[in-house]
Amino acid sequence: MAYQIRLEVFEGPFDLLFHLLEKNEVDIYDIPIAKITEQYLEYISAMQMLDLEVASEFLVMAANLLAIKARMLLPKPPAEDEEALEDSDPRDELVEKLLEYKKFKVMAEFFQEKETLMNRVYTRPNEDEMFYHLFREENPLEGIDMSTLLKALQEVLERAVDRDLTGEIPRDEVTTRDKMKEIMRRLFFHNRGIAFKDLFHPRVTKVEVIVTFLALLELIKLGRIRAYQSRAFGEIMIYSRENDTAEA
Amino acid sequence: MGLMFPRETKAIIECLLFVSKEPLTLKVMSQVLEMPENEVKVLADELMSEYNNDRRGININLIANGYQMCTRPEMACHIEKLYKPQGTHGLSKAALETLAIVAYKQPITRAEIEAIRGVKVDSAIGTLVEKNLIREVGRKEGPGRPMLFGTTSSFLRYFGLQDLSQLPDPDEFTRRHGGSQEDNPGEETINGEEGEQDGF
Amino acid sequence: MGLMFPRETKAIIECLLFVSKEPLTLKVMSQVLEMPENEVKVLADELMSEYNNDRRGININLIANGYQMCTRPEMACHIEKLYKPQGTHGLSKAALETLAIVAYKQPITRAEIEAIRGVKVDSAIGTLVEKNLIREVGRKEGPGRPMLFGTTSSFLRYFGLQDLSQLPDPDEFTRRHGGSQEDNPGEETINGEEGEQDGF
Repeated sequence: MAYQIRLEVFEGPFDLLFHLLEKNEVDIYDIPIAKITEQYLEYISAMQMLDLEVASEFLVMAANLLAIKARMLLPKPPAEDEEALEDSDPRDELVEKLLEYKKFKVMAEFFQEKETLMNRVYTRPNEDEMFYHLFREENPLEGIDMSTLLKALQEVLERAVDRDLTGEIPRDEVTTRDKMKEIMRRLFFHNRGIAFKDLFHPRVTKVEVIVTFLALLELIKLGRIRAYQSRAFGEIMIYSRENDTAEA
Repeated sequence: MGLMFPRETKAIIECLLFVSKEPLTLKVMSQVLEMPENEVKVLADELMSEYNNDRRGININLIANGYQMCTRPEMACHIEKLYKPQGTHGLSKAALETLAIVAYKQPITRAEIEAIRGVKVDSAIGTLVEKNLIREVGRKEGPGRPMLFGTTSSFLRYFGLQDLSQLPDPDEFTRRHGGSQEDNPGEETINGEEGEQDGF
Repeated sequence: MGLMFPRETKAIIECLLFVSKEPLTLKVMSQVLEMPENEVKVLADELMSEYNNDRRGININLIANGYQMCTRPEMACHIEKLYKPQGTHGLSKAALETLAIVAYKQPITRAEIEAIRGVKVDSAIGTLVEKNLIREVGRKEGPGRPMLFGTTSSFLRYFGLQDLSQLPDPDEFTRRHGGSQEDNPGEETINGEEGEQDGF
């Protein structure tokens, strides 16, 4: 390309027309249609020269402008009816559309200002998870003694139904090791701890209760879990120490 | 609870605003506080003016019919030193113009928007719907029953508006801003306190 | 910047603490503010005592060598009201039946539930797991080692049960409520306060 043209990008034919009106500093109510049409067509041909695709809307507007220009050149009708003459200015429809468009073009600036302002305003980066630690039902005390734990065990045993007596599907022996794994896995999904008695379902077998209890003792000994009781005979909560974070 | 202990209740409101992700409506606060909305409003408004009249780092703004704690706009440069700016690119001119038309003319069809802008608006509408700033609000009676678009509550939040009635009067705004580029000086407020809209 | 404008600097510190999820150290703040650490410390400590001496909803605490905005501990119950899961409204009949079977027969496999209900229960199980009412509690020994399902502690919470032993005895319950409708016209309450379980 031998010469360079700085082509501005226009949102559409109205946008381009406004640009031309401003550049020529003309009154929108008295558009010098011949001059503006000429410049409009120049712009379009510049686009075509640069092999830019000219959207059909721009071409439709070009045709409109030419039509208006042609009508402006026609001899004026006899001046007997002044009002009819006023009304029939071929530019009226275009002007009306331009004014309507301009309203929103300006209001777009309002939204842009607000957008810029809000981009500089920050809110607190809250996430649901940030508050879950507040929701512990209990406010447990550390250092639970073995006798309370044993008492809780007795309670569970009393509730337990020995499945062997019911003659249902025989269950394989549970090993302490499996139970330890299961407890740790359950605790992994329960940051807020599990109630001791929730470790047992109502139809638990005696063997399973004992194995669970042994598994708990083993895990406490290994320092992998903590047990809390907020008050005597209160709920005993089991927490994983592996979830421990910098919680103060 | 309630007006008997206004100070403690205001502390609770402060705390709720602090932990909330979105603007908190009076309705939600009155449920949490188990207090009538009008009493909550008195205290929330008091808290808001305490915050906003004091040139603090945090403001409370009325956005999308709710109260929200936000940083004061002038603080942005400091926050951005702490966090890398997330590269918030604003909306394109086409999207802003389309949005302005939807905001003022809602409910409106695609064809009606195109008639005003003089160009196709498919991609602008796509962007705005995707960003949840506008949405389909119904169908227009008549041939083809075209979709009608309106703005969302995210739209209010995105632009920090309290509700649609806060949109400036176009003629007024045009008179002040149109053509001539005189800025309105003074401090930026989003909105809130004395109900005056400096920013417009 | 700095001690010449202590008020504005304190506002910046306030704003930085507000947007930060982690405790902010003096080092970081002094970098942002471009001020010596000891000067930042004076202002941060002032701000902290303003917050903490006033029984407000928000406190500033020293945690891990940094300053952090936190809610006052007594506020936890209110925050919980704001953030607590909304509960499960409208479990389908299929989901409800499946839930009842799991509650009374746990741990139980999908195939066993299907044997009882006589239909596929995949989607009901999906719903219940998603709503955190049941979960996998282990694997059954035997071919395919199928998953075993049991109820969760959320399940207990939703039904206002202390533990599973509080589940009413099915025979007892049937005698009182089943078949004849006299006891319980219309609305079925499973247990707990009436009305609460309408949706189930």
